[in-house]
Formats: sequence, C-alpha cells, structure tokens
Amino acid sequence: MAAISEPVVANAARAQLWRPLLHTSARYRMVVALLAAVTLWGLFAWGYQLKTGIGVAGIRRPVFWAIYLVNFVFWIGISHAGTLISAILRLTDAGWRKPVTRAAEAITVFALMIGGMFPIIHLGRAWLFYWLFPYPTERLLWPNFRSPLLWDVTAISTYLTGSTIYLFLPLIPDVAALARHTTGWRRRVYRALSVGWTGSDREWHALEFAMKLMAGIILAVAVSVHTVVAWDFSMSIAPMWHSSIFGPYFVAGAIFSGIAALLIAMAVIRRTLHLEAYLTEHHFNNLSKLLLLMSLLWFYFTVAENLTAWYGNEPKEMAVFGARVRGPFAPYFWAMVICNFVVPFVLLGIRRLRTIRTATIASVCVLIGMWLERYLIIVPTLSYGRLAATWGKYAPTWVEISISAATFTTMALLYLIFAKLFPIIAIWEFETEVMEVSSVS
Amino acid sequence: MDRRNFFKILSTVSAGAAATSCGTKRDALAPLLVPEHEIVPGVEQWHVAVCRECAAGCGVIARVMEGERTVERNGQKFRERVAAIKKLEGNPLDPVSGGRLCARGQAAVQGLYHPDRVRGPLKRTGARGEAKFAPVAWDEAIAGVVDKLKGRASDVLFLTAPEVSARTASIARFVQAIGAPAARTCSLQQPAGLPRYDLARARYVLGVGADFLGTWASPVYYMRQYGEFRQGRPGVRGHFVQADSRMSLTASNADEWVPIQPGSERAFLAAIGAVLRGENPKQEWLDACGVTEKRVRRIAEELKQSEAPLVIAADTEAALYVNGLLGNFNKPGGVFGVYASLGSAPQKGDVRGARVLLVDAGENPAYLAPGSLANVETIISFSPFLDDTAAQADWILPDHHALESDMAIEQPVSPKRSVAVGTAFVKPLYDTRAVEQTLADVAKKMSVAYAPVTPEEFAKPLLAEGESWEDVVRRGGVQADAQAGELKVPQALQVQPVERSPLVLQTYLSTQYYDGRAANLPWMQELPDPASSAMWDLPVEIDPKTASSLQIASGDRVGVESERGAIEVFAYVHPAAIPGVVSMAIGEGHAHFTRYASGRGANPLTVADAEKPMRVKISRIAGARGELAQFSPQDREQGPWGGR
Amino acid sequence: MSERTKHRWAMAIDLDRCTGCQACVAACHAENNLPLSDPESAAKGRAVHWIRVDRYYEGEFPEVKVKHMPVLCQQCDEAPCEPVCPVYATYQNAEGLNVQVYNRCVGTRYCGNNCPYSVRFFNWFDPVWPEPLQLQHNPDVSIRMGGVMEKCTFCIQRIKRAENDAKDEKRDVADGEIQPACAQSCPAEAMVFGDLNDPESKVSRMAGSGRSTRLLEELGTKPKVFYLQRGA
Amino acid sequence: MFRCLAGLLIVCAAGAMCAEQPVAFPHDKHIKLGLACIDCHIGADLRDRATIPSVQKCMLCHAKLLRNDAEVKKVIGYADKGIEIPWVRVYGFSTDAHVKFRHEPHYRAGIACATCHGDVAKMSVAEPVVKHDMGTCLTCHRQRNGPQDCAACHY
Repeated sequence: MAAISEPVVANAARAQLWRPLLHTSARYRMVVALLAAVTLWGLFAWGYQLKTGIGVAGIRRPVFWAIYLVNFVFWIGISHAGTLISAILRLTDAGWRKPVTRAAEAITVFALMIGGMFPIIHLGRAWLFYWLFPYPTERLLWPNFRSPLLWDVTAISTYLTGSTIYLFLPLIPDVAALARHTTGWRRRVYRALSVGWTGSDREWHALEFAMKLMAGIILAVAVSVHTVVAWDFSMSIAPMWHSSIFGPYFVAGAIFSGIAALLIAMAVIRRTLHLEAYLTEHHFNNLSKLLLLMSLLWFYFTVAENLTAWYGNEPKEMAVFGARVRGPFAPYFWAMVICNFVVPFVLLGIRRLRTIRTATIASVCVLIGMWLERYLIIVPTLSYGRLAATWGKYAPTWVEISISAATFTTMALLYLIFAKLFPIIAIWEFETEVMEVSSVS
Repeated sequence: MDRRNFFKILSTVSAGAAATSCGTKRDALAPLLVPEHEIVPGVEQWHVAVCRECAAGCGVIARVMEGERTVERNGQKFRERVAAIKKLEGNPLDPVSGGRLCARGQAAVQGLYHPDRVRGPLKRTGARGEAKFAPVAWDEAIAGVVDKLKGRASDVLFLTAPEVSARTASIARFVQAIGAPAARTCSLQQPAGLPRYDLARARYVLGVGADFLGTWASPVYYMRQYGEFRQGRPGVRGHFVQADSRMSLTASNADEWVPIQPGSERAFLAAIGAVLRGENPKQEWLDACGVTEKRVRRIAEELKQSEAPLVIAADTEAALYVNGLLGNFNKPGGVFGVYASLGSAPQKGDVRGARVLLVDAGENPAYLAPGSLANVETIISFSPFLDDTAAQADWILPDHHALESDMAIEQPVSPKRSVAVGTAFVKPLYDTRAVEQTLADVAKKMSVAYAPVTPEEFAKPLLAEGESWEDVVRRGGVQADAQAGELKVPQALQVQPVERSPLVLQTYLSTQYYDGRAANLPWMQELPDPASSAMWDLPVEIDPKTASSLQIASGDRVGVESERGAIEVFAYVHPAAIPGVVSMAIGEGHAHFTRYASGRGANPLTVADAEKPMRVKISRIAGARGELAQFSPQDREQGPWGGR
Repeated sequence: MSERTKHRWAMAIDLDRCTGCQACVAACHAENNLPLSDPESAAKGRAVHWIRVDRYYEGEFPEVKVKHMPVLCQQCDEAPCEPVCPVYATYQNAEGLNVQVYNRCVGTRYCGNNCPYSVRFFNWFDPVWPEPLQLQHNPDVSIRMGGVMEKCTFCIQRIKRAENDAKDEKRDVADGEIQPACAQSCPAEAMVFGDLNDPESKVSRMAGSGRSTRLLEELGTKPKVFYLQRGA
Repeated sequence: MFRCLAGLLIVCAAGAMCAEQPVAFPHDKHIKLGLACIDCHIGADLRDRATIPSVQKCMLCHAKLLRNDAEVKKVIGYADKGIEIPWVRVYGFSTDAHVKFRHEPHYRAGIACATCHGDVAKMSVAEPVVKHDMGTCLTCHRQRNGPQDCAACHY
C-alpha cells in the first residue's frame, strides 16, 4: 500500500477523506466480490443472448421494446443527478453544494456508461452497433440522421464526453495533492491525471473558468439529452407516445430520479465513510426540498399527460390509458403514483418527518417509481397498439432480469472503485469553503 | 481471399468437419455441380399435379426449382442439389380450382418434404399401440401382408377415400380379385354425387348448415363463385343468408346469420318449404330450430321475391326439396344435376366388424372412430405418415406422397364432367411405393390375376376424339361436355324430431386440418383458427352466457365429458356461439401424427359424434398449466377498459 | 431516390369478396420462406405472418357480426417505419415499395414499434427447418438470419422477375402480369395487384371505387393497399 | 459476431488453400482453342446463374482427346466412377449478404466476364482477382449508371 508522509497531512479533514483511499477493509472486499458476482452473471446472460439470439429475452411482437429500453431511459435519467445538479448549483454558486458535487458527477458518468450500453444490448445484431456511427465507406452508406435513435447516439456520446471532462476538471487539484503524498503505482496514476498541476494562480483561474464554462455547456447538453431520449417515443405515432410534453416531462423525471440517486449515494457515503461532519443534515435538508419540488413537478406533468388523454377520449389512446389506470397495468400505475408522489410528499412535505432517514426512504421509493414510470410508458403503449387484433402481453425472462439486476450492481461497483481511487468529496473545494467560513467569522 | 469464400472452400474440402464449429452452416457450399439435364439453377419449371388435401381434387401446378438437402450414402453425409417443389398454385386450366388454391392446398408441399415421413416399409416390433417398428425390405413386407391375407379374404376390409379415382378403381379391382368385400370408407369427406349449385349467378342465397366457404364440397370452387356472386356483376350484389348452428367461416360472411339448433337444418328447411307452399310451418319445426315464424316467413318471402334464389344445404335432399319449390333446376343461379360417374365411390363402413384391415393413405379410423380398432386382428397401413392408425398397424407399406404419384381423380364438384390427372415429376424421396404397385406385388405373390387401373385407363372414357393422353397429362386433366343426370326431388320432407338438451357439443371440420389429415403440416398448425385465432391447438367454443355461469374464461382448461368419454381442452368464449351449444373442430388430438401433431390438443370425437351433437358436461379445471396460443387474443375492436 | 419512375405498385382488396379463408396466409408462407413457429413461440406472439386475417366480432348474440380483413404491409407512401430506422434498412424505393434490406438491419425494432398496422416481424433466432423441409425454400427469396426485421415485400422477387422479363422482351409489364403469392392464391379473387401510375389498371380503377378506403388513413401514412368495403 | 471473428482467424491461416482445385483446369488453354466462357458456364447469358459444367460435359471432348494427360486422367477417373468433380468455388456471395445476383442483365448490358471475374482467359487456374463485395458492385454501378436502389440486389 502506498504510504503517506505523515507530517504533511496535518489537516485532520484530509486524513479522514483520504483514509478510504489508502485503507481497504475486509467488508469492502466482500461487498465488491458480491457485486462483481452479480455483474458477471449479468455479463454471462448477455453473452448467452448474443450467442443464442435476442429471442431469449421476453420481448415479442408487438412489444418490441421492453425493459432494456426501460433501463436505458432510467439510467440516462439517473445520470442527470449529477452533472445537472452540480452544474445548477455551481452556476448559482450555492455554497452547500461543495461536498455534494463530486458524488453527483461520478453518478452521472457511470449511469451514462451503463445507460448507453442498453441501446447496444437490445439490438438484434449487437455486433453491428457501429453502423449507427457515421463513418465513411466506399459503399457511401451513412446512418439515417432522421432517426431519433441516431440523435440518441449523438446526444449520449456528447453528454458522456462532456460529463467526463466535467468530472475530471475539479479532480485535478485533488489528484495533484494525492500525487505529492503517495508512492508507487498510485503516484504514477495520480501524477499522470494531474496533468502537471502546480497550483499556481493562473492555473486556479483557468480551472475556475473552465469549470464555469463546462457547467454552462453541460446544463444545455443534459437538458437536450433527455429531451432526445423522450423523442425516441414522442416522435413515433404510437398511442400515448405521440405527446408534445414528453421532452420536459422526461427532463423533469430525470432530474427527479437523479436527485433521488444522489441522496441515496450520499447517505451511503456518509454512513460507510463516517463523513457525518462533512455531509450534514443541512445538505440533506436542502436536497430533500429539491426532491419534493421535483416530485410536485413530476406529479403536475403526470396529471397533465393523463388528463388530456382521458379528456380527449380518443379510442386508441384510451385503450392504453385504460390498461394503465384500470387494466392489467393498474397495480404498477398506482404503485408508481404512491412511490413518486404520495411517499415523498408526506415524508418530505411535512417538516417534522424530514430527516436523513426519511429522505433516503423517499429516494428509494422515487427510484422504484421512476423505473415503473418508464415501464408504464413503454410497455402498455406497445401492448395495446392501434389495431386490437395485434395486442399482446409481455413478460420478462431471466435474461432480461439478470442483465437489469447487473446494471445496478455495476453502478455500485464502479462507484465503489471510484471511491477507492479518488476522494469522493472534493477536498480542495471543501477547504476553500472552510477557509471562507473561518474568514467570515 | 475473403472469409466467406474461405468458408466455402473449407467446408467443401474438409466436408464441413471444421466449419461447423464456427456456426457457418448456412455459409457452407453445397456441391456446385448440378446435372444440367435435371434442373438449371435459377430457372423455374411448372408441372401439373392434383391436390389431395380434400375430396375436391383441385388441379394444381407446381413450381420446380433446385433445392439442397443432406443425404447419407454408404455412411457418408453430403449435401446435394435436387429438383424440388417450391410452391403449388391452382391450375388455371382446371375447372375446379381455376388457378386458385386454398390454405390446405398451399400446405400440401410440406407433406411431401415432411421430416417425419415413413421412409420405407415397417414391421411392428412392439405391442400394438406402442408404435415400435423396424424397417424391413419390401419383399419381406409384401410376404408379411400376403401371409395375413391368405385364406382370409372374407375377413378383409379395405378402407379408402369416398372418391371415384384410379386409386379406388384399382382397389375395387384388387378386393374383387382376392374375393374380399367391397372397399369402404371411414372418412368425413363429403361423398361424391352432390348436386352443383350455381352460386355465381344467384341473387339471393340461403345456406343451411353447409360450410361451403370453409370445408364443404370444394371450398375453392365455391369461393371462386362467391367472389363473383358478391362483386362480379356490375350493379348486382348477391344477398346471402346463412342458417347455421355455429358461426362458421361461411356464416361469418353472410349478410344475415340465422342461428339454428344443431341437427335442425332439415326442420328449418321444412319450415321454409311450408311457407313457400303457402302452408303454415309446423310449430315443432320452429321449436326444433329455434327460429321465429316471422323470421322464417320473411326469409321465405325474400327467396320467393328474388329473381335468382338459391338454397345450398349440407342436407342434399332438403336442399333439393326447397329448390324444387322455387322452380330452381337447371337454370342460371340454380341447381344442376350430377354427371354420370366413372365408377362408384366407396360407401361408409364400420371397421368394428373387420378382422383384417387394409388402410389406404388418408384414411384414419383410429382418429375418426376412436376405439374402433380394438378388435381388429391385423392392420395393414399404406400411410406415408405414422398416423394414429398406422401407429397401430402390423405392417406399414408407405405410399408415395400425392405429389410423387401418378393419379386420376373424378372431380365431384365441377361445372363439367371432369377428371384431374397428375403425373409424378419429382423422384420419390424415399423407399416408398404407390399403393397400386404394392397391391400388384401382393396379388402376384398370392398368384391372383390383378392389374391396377392406370390413370389413362381410368380417364379414357372422357377423352374426346383425337385427344391424346399426352395432352391430358400436360393440361392436368380432361373435361367432357356431358348431360347432367336428372335430380331426384322429394315431394315431401321427413323431419325427425330433434332432441334438445341443456348443453350439447357439436363437432365440425376445421378450416386448417379438415378432418385432421392436415394436422401434421406445420403451416396449418400455425394458421390461426378463423373463430378463435388459436394456433397449434383447437379450443372448445363456449358461448359467453354458459361460460360465465360455469366461471370459464378464454384460455382456461376445461374438462368436457359425455357418456362416451372425456377430454381436457382449452376453452374459447366465442361471442357468436349459440347459448347452450358448444362446438369443437376436429383436427387435433392425434395420438401419433408426426412431431407437429402427436399428443397435441384433444380429439372431440372421443366425446362426441361427427354427425350428431351430443349432450356434455363442462367444468373448469382449476390450476391447470399451459397457455392457449392465439395469434389475435383480442377479438373485439375495443378493449374491456377502453373509453371513459 | 425520391424520383418516381414508371411504376407505383399497389394492391386493392375487396372485402366483399374476401371470405377470411386465409389461403393468402398459407400462400405467403410457401412463397416467402417464412420461419416456422412452434407452440411456445406462437404463444409468445412470435409467429411470423406477413399477411394475416384480422377478425373482430361486433355486437352480442344473436345480433353478432364478424369482420374479416387481410392485413399485410400497407406499403405506405409516408411510412412511419422509414424515418425511424437509424441505418436506412427500410426505405421507400422508386417504385413505391417499402423495402426492407435484411443485411443492413441491425435490429433496433423501432420500425416495428412505429408501424401502426403491426405488420413487421422480427427474427428472434436464426430460423431452422428440419431436413428436408428446406427443399421447399424459394431460391428467389432470402432466408433471413436472426436479429433482423422482415415484412411483406409485395413479393418483390416476382416483381423483379416480371420486370426483368419485360425488359428482355423490350416491352412494359402488363397489368395483371405480376401477382403476389397472396393475390394469386385468393380463391374469391379479392386481391388485385397492379400499377397505380397506370390509370387503366385494375387496381387503379378499384382504388377509385366509391367503396375504397384505406386502413388508419387518418394517420396520414398514405397506404398503397386499398380496402373496398362491403356493400353495393 | 462469432462468425466474423472465426472468419478472420481462419482467413489468416488459409491463404494458400484458395486455388487448390481437384483438377488443375487450365482456362487459358481452353480459351485458346476457341471455347467461350458461356460454352461451359451455361446460363450466364440467359439466366440468373452461371453454372459449373458437369463432368459429363468435359467428357464430350476428353473421351477422345488428350486421354493421357495427367490432369485429364483425373477427370476421366471421376467420370468413370460416375461422380462429379468436387470443384472449389472461387466466386460467390455469402447467404448473409442476401444478394440476388443475376448474370443475365449484366450480360445483356455488355459487361465482359473479365470485368468481374478477372481475365480468366489468361489464367491457368481461376483465382479470385476481383473482390466481390458491395464496394466493387456499387463503384461499377455508379460509373455505368446501373441501378443503385438497395432492392435492386437485396431482397
């Protein structure tokens, strides 16, 4: 293990924040092994699907898309945790953001990586996924730029690039500091990643500027990415998909689930790394309020979406609407309303009940609810198409369930590895905050 | 060299030993060499043939092109290219098909290339019903049959189709030669000798119990006429009323469906006839069929008013009676008599009394009369498939598939006196023998003088002066202008009282499987049932009222029980079923009938009669597993939760 | 590619002639090498029928009616399946055919979702035919591999053959010369195939009939299959 | 995917095998004697597919001619046994390509055999000198204004 030259780490905060990087517990190893096992099982399931054919999944005619696409939308939604929240907070210069940003930005990058896999996993011939990228051939065959799926490819690759840079920028001062205080392979890695950071004023100014700039860009990209994801559905003419509010509805839903994911991540970090001093009630309270706000916004959109369908009473839309509200999908629908609205509204809306614990519970509910929301957008519409003779029921198979489960463990795994390699709280930002606070007092 | 060429080379050089591991089977190259004289790649040839999927004997043409198959010779497996039938179309020169073909006819080619054909003579090795057989040489099989037939001529019962053909003529000659009783049939095919209905030129048609667009007589012939009847004449659209005990395919096309109780077709026609004669229909008739007098009077009135009315009924005598009252014989849009036949078709027979049973291809007594073979000592089957009957046989001497055979069949439903002729044009795939040839071999071994009736000999009476047999073979048949026979019109109808019970089961021939003979064809198995949209199975159709009182929903497993036996099937709640009348199509429920039909579904003839509805009890089986495959489970345009 | 050439293939289906017998369905299976289903895949809705006969019951007993309607790819002029394909595996060719290019398809199945008629089918696995059923395969039609979409082609192989023959003989394709397998088989002659650009063709005249409607026309898909409603 | 990978691996290992024909048929000699391609590969001018001649066809001449040549002896050997010569395919499309190639329209358009098959007349044993892929087809179709609709070849 890399040693730290003791005298330099005078600061107690640093010591505590660096500890998880340098000390690996048995419990950590066990959790990683467990998560890796599930992930490997998911990979096996995917391999089986590649070899045997996509038919090992439960998708069928007419439900050509199902939980692979649900997972896609879900994880792209989660990715909004980060960048969007941290960008908004950074641009509005909300001081309480500082211990939160890195945790959020990491979620973004990993969720995007996972979400971005699903369009490939769900392909009938996944090995030809590169045909979706524009590259020159003598056949002069280009992808179809009219297809929303191609917009997806463009938007998600842009977003992934942007958010990776956005995660990386504020990491530079931290890795530079780590490079100074570690030895061995870690030192080499940190040094390479610190891109020659010396900590001069000019560098600090450039970093400040770059981060502000990226925050602005990433905000625009994030909003457009989820709008584009929504357009996968709303650009089609399927009943209940062809809706003008899907863009903002999906963005709101994405931020909603993103905040929930962030809250859960923070609660876990706080507990496992004993960072009670850094992630305080104050932070949770603020994020909870944000979650409550998004819950109300989500509810508003949901009502607007469903009310218009019901009021319009168009038979083809009503077939889907009815199936969701009082048909075979009703249990999921009402579970979604409870998870996404009732629970957060009660737990977070009543000040007395709003604690770190309830915020975490509400967040878990919201994640479940938002997953169900995407399921309820995709599956009923496809099950109840325009011609009743083509209606059909969908049920997932073990392959789909395994791959879906593996995405959650992959997320956790990536996050754990990240937290092992980099400080999950931006130390330098935090230090400046401490300095600011002390100078004011 | 790119990889695809490489694979071709590799698979050729090493006989596929290495290439198969890469999953490139479809990439592999078949032998490049094709004898030029046999078939040219990419060039289609057309040959005439006769469809044998029902009794109508539609003339068809077959498209022949190259095909690839794996063969094993001297212990070595290799791919070879052969001439193969790709598709059947109706023969445009044929008076019955007129260039058209029904679904079952289209699927006939799958019978030819069926993976589970009997590939040579078989001898039973296990106990009867175990379906254990050992392949034997033809000589041994012939000797075995001779052994069973010798000195037992009077015990012999030969089952064949109820048709007049070179095949049935040959069989008739054979049974006569060995001194056995005349051949019989157990098939549910409509027998020859039906009058011809000129549907195309009629204006108002009343159909009674005849599913002439689905399975009755020749669906292709009547569908062709039906198209003309509806939209073939400018400004004239024929009106169609169907009285039927279920919403058959035919009834579903009618402008008006008159639901009548099963078995009451004659009572209904008697009532119509009474009105036409200016009498009052008897109340017992009306009660029997369950139609109001007002409605009967209206329909009779409409028939009378029409310039070209026509009554088509499965009950020929009753149909002729009413058409007679309408003065409807031998005129456009009316009924025409039957042409003189080239022979006589085998009559219905009961196999229960037989000791030695010879079963022609297509006949399946074990399926159509379950349990009837229990006391038969010897069964000799000529079936090209291991069907329910062949599975119980002592010897199987497989016939060629119809598309590999020479044949001549008198067409029972035809505007002319006609015989359809087919000649073999693809080599038999397996070590099979035409039944005629087998019989000749048997006769020879028995030292009995016998020669089969050749197609040419059979059709000769129809050949016009100067018409050569080659012409007939090239055209796929021969037609002769002839005077149709007189129609025997009954002066009055004898109406048997119809028993009514709270819940009866009626069976009917299915559009996909006919009388079950097409159940081995995967295309027919996956053809959705016209009523229930079921695939790979046939459900029992129950009306919504009865179903709800028994708490049965579509897709439930139900037990159907009668005094005869019991079956377990899927239920389909049929929105157009008559309350208290449960229907089930014949077709599934084969104990043995190749990988596609064996053990699938249930045979309704185990509980009910093919001709007469039977009283049954139905109950839901709770906790049963399995799912009814339906192509369109939703049978209404609106879902149960649609609308506010 | 948008330039229209001589032909614009279309079909008219007279619902007054159609009996719902499904000869067209079987004919299509025979012509186009459709993969076989089995009971399990059929129950899962994976049976491939490029043409199907939709049946609906209307009303309650005894006033119950049955509606039959053969539904195949409608070869829409404004096909919803076309713009959504990210790799141009489906597109409108110059003769108005909605073409599916199997070897270009990557299997996003977006087209299948966006087809309001649900006439697109997916190959969930590589198809298999037990020996020697494959002898029946039409050599003019591709055997589709697993992972690609397929649908009714209007029997493009027959169109190509006829066009090629006509070109050889330096003449135009005659009306009625091309018949897709379904139309050729149809005993009631309910289906008529032909060229909409020829005002004298049978299909043009039927399309102009007062009984002529198109399925889900309100969506603006401009289908090239015309349904002639029942009635005089 | 597995196909591609397996294909790539084996292609590298097998370069030399491509021209290994059961009989070293010298195309050049036959052409010099005045034969045309379509004399043996019948169908190319009139039909979809060009064919490979049956050994019977070889024997039309070689029943009498050059009976003592070593290669001809092999041919006679096949003919005597009544089996066809297991020629190795040089040109062709994979089934995955779904190409419905027709020789006849190309012949009609005056495309020489050599355009796609190389100058076999100068080769002894036929070798794949022209790459048969979509790039080659399309380049030519563009140059000569042939149809570029996907459905012209793929259906």
